[in-house]
Amino acid sequence: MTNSAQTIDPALYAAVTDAVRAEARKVLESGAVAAVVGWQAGRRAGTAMPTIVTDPAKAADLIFSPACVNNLALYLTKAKKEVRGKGKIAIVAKGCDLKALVGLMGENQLKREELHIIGVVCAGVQGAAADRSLPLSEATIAGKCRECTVHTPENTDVTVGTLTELPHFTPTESAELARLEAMTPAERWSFWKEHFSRCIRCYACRQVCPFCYCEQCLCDRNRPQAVETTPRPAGNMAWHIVRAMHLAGRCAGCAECERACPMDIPLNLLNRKMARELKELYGHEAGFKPKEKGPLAEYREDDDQSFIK
Amino acid sequence: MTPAKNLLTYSYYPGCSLHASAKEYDESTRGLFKALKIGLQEVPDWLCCGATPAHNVDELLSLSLCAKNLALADGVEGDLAVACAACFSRLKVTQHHLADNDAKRTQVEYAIDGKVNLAKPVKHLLEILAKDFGLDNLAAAVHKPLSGLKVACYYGCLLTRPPDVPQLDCVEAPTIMERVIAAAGAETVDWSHRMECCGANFTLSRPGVVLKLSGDILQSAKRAGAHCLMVACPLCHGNLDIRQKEIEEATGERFDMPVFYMTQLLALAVGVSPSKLGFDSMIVNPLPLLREKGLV
Amino acid sequence: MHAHKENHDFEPKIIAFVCTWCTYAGADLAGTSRMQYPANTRVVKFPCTGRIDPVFILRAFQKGADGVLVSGCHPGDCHYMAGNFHARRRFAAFRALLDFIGVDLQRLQFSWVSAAEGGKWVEVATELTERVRALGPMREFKELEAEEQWSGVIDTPELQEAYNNIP
Amino acid sequence: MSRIGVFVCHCGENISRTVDVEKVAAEAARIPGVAYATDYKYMCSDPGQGLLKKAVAEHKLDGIVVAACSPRMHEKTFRNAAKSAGLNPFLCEMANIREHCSWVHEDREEATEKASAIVEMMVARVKKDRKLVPITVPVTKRALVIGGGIAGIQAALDIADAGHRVVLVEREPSIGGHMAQLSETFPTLDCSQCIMTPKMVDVANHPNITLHTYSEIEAVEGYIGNFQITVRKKARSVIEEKCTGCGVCSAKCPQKKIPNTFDKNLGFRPAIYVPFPQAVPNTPVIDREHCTRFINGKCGVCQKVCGPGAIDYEQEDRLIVEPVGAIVVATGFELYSISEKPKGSPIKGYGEFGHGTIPDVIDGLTFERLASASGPTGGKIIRPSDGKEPKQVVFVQCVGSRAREKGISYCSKICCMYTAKHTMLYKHKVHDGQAYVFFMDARTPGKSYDEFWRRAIEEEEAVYIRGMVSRLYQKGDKVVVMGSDVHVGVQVEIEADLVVLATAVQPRAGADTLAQKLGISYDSYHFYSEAHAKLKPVECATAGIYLAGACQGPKDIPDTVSQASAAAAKVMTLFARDELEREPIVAKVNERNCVACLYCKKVCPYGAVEEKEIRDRQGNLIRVVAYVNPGVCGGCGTCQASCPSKSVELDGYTDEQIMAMIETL
Repeated sequence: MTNSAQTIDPALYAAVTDAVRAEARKVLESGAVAAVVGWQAGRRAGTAMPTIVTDPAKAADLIFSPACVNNLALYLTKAKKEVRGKGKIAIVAKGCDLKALVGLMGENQLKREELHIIGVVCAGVQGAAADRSLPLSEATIAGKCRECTVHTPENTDVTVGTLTELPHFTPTESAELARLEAMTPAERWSFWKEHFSRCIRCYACRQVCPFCYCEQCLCDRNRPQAVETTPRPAGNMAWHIVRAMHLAGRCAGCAECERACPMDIPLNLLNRKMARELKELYGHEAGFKPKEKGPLAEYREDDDQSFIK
Repeated sequence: MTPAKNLLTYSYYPGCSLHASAKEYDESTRGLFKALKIGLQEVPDWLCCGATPAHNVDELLSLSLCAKNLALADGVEGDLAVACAACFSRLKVTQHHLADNDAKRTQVEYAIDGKVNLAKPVKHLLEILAKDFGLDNLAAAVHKPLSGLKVACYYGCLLTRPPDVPQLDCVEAPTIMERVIAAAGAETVDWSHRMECCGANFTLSRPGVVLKLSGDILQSAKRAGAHCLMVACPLCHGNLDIRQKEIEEATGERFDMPVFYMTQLLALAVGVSPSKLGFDSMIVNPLPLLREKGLV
Repeated sequence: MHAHKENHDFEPKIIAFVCTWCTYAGADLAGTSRMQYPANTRVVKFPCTGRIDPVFILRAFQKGADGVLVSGCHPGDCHYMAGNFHARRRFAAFRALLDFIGVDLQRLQFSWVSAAEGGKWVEVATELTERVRALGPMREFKELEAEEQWSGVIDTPELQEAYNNIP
Repeated sequence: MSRIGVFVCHCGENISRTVDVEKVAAEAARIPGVAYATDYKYMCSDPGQGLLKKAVAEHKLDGIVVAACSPRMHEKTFRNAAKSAGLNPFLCEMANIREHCSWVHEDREEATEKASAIVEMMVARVKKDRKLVPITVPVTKRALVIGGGIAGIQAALDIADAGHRVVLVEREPSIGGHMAQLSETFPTLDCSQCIMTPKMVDVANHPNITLHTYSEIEAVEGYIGNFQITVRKKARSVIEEKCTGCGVCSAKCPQKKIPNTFDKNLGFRPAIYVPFPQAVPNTPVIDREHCTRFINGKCGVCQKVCGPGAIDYEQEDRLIVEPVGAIVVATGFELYSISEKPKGSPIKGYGEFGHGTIPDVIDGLTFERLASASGPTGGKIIRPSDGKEPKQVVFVQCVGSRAREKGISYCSKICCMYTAKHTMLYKHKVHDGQAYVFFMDARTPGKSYDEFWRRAIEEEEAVYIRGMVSRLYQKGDKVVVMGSDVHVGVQVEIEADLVVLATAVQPRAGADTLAQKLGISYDSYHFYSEAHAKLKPVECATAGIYLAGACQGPKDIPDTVSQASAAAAKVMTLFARDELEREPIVAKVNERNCVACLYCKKVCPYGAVEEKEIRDRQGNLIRVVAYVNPGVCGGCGTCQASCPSKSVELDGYTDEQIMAMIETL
């Protein structure tokens, strides 16, 4: 398998697909797991969708391709979480998905021993507007994948695939972050105001986030109402600030919120910014090992307090 | 993974002594680093570090001298390697002192008309050998193990002190010299005066003090059964080597204790020709001992 | 001290979220010591800075505060041992977020004021009031409150007239 | 609609001088939900309170705002008044218009406006106030004392004498602790064992004390008044109930060369032993690590010679559960060993002092054993290396203590006095000997302490040299001490026969582990933290747990005993009531919404949050939620601010109350 200078060889994904199918069949046949959460081909060519396979014969339906954008961790805590009642569950996870799984373990939502994690080596997935017939390239790869540091998952039960040398992609998200940081506060305010004003409060970002697993969201409460619920600019601003704050130190960086947003609000910029701040302040990074406490649930006596008078 | 070759490279601040009375320290350092394939590039136009006198007379001057040297070293690639214990101490003290004293720093930067580089890592040769190069790699490079040679490692005052400044090793009970020379196959002795003062520059003003203090050191080394001393400081070397005859006369006790720079012994072990290690400039002739141990 | 009252064009609303053990007591001490400071500050008492949710700060700005002060016990003095340590991290993060959104951080002050620091309370409250007074009203959130979107946009004269005619 | 009463106080003229109180009352009356508003000269006076009570009845008030001074001043007063008027006291709030308003502003208009704003804020709050009922917790009148040194013994005896049951747990085979090792005690030089052993016997004979020696705390559950302690009773291999303490087993044990740790390894003991002759209980224990029977199965002498048949090689550790209502922690100290750097400790070693490598360099406790009449030498001072009587002894103070660069910055407090004592004991036994002491400062505050120290110098001729020691080394059969005399300004070298190091007092190894089990906090050295340095010196921040002795910080015997009695008094205060009542400002979990992310548990400084399983009637687990134990909760509210879904709420400071206040801006 080689990648030409500009594109990522689809063979890489084909090899992973074969290995995922074999592993899924094995663990289903042996009864080691009750179900495998993975992706299967979508109805339209070049697409993929999440699936839950319980029959070893159906293991061949599983695929891994640049269209496998969804973070499947979501399916264990929210949508389809009833599947966990059946027994041990296998789940196919890219590096970014695995960080979400690990985060959920740290938050007492998942137990490592109840999962069989099939890590997949991932060179990247498609961006939202990509032409699905083309291999991954500068033009088609998702923003988050351009600066990915977790191509190869660790601490899995099995990891399939081999990473080859990848083309260099322009780090668009970092560049955008730097651009924003260079602005004056007033400029940043109008940037976000413009974006948030478009928000229609469909809460797709919340639905798709593996960490938004609360039974009742603070923002839906009316006694007291902390955040206005109508899609007016004031409430939108509050919603997005609260959302970013609640994910600070927890977000795994899968960028599903941004992908799911119908109004194209660059939500992952907020997540990325908070992740970087917490790394700089407290050395915290979402990783492959569950942490007992996140950066905002622990402290050191000598934490920075230069901002406090 | 095979050990990386040619990766280590350092800027080098020899200091005045190494260009004069301690020429053999300089020669053996260069020889050793060449043999180990560690890059060493001398900082151009370096100045005196101020040594022990400057800071007693004019603090600003002593800090500025070192600051200037750090600024000069900035132009040369690699961490700054220093051989002389006093230069090492002064450079480290300067960085330590200016790091949390903005007012002083402003003064110094005015004096040297430039920025001070507080971030440039200043490393003693021992640190480079033990930590960067690695003791295993050092041991692997040894052609002629110093077997049978009992060495008393002498640290003197400045290598590890004051606490928190040089951060070379444990302040009062260091082992880095022992570890380095043991990697070259020598045997080290456990002795009491490893960290005592040799009398330093009283050697000119009050030689009596030096005779007493250096005498104690030599006695202690001898008591522990050492064949020789190993040092990392030109001034200590001077007191222990040049004054040894006088000490013998004063105490009536014969020592015959060659005083090596650590690089001389290490270079010998890794196969540098003895003729290039300046053994002839030592007052206490080391050759009988080295011959006896089959090392030359 | 009977300084004459200065008239300012703008008097900011300052809300102070303070812990009951240190800063509230410090503010009490400023009172018993008859120290003087601008009358703009409204104090909301909490058991501990650890109880202060960033949402409160956000809500305060939305409800018209021009400046927010958050103050509690010095590190190590927390009545609950660690509440202020947790708060310190939470606010460091929240501050960074607000900054990134474009909120002027000069309007948000954090401080440690102990029960013995009546003078410091006065200093902190005065400084923030004067700074915010110079900055002028916190327009950003207030303007947002007034803005409508979607069906609420009154963008034709007819709509405007209808809107004006609402009794 | 609520019916709030607002009462604006003039406070004589303290408020009314700058605040137009009538206007404030008038404006308050216009706030929706305010049924009654008035002003009065002294609200806190009897007539003022009467006015309030009368208004509650007349206007059927369901909430009260008293606009007056700081709640820190009179909240209790007015809540009591509200209570006697039949209102839940937590429906009464104070608007602080004195300390926060009239006293700090001079402009009448501004101050009046601010006072009205404060009243409005508090009215908004009161509308969201909920009735709260003080929490009562039953109290188990049984105490646990951890540690059987002088602190634990004193605390146990005091509590037991007051008529309460006490469980005393000691890690070693005998109680007695360090005090049992000492020779004579300062400043009176009375024999330590003479004053200690009667107390040990009292413990053994006290009907209210249950003693578990050779035992450790395995687990701690529960909270003030209601702890469940699991004690691990380590296998002694001797059945306590059968053993008569005749000592034949020890006498006949063929393995006799085991270093005696009680004697600081100066002498030897057999594999089945009592640590010292006056041990309580006088029941031996088999040291399984050294016993031939346990090493290769080839002995069994003790079992054969034991008349009562008390030896049980198969005995296993036992776990005993003890319900108690209060805990006294008295785990004491140990001396810092300078020869080796404790693992994972930030404290740096003292390789240059040669302790552990030079046999004639010993620590203070070893000297105590040498000087003790019941010690391995029978009280004769000799050198460990060759048994000769030392003629020059150098004592070095502050070894490890007050040495920031070595990792300990505190003063160990007892060393100045015990070193002075050592020089005296030495002089009393070796009349022609000379003692030297290197010291930084002599710290001798305490009754008759300075007199004692002066006696060491003036009468017993100890030579005190002010200065530090840099290095010790062996030279022939002497130990050379290199130091400085800063008074004279010279370097000093003394060739000593014996060197005694007063090494730092440290908490017991494992103090941190025990603290984690107990849920109490400790400092960077692992000394346990008291709740308040001045006003709560024996309480832990964790309710129901008290500290005694050196586990909290270095202490001498008198201070230790005082603190132990103080801790005992605290326990008795707690036990004086059948139920404990506390302010209901505690967090509660909304179990319907809680998703058990347990952020609350992670941040709780009190360890008050537990996981709770919700099960259906068949006992099937439905889900797990967080549960806040109201007995343990301190009421800081950090959990609520950390809870993503706000499923935990602090009573008295709910989001609704706070938000309502913010809304009035």
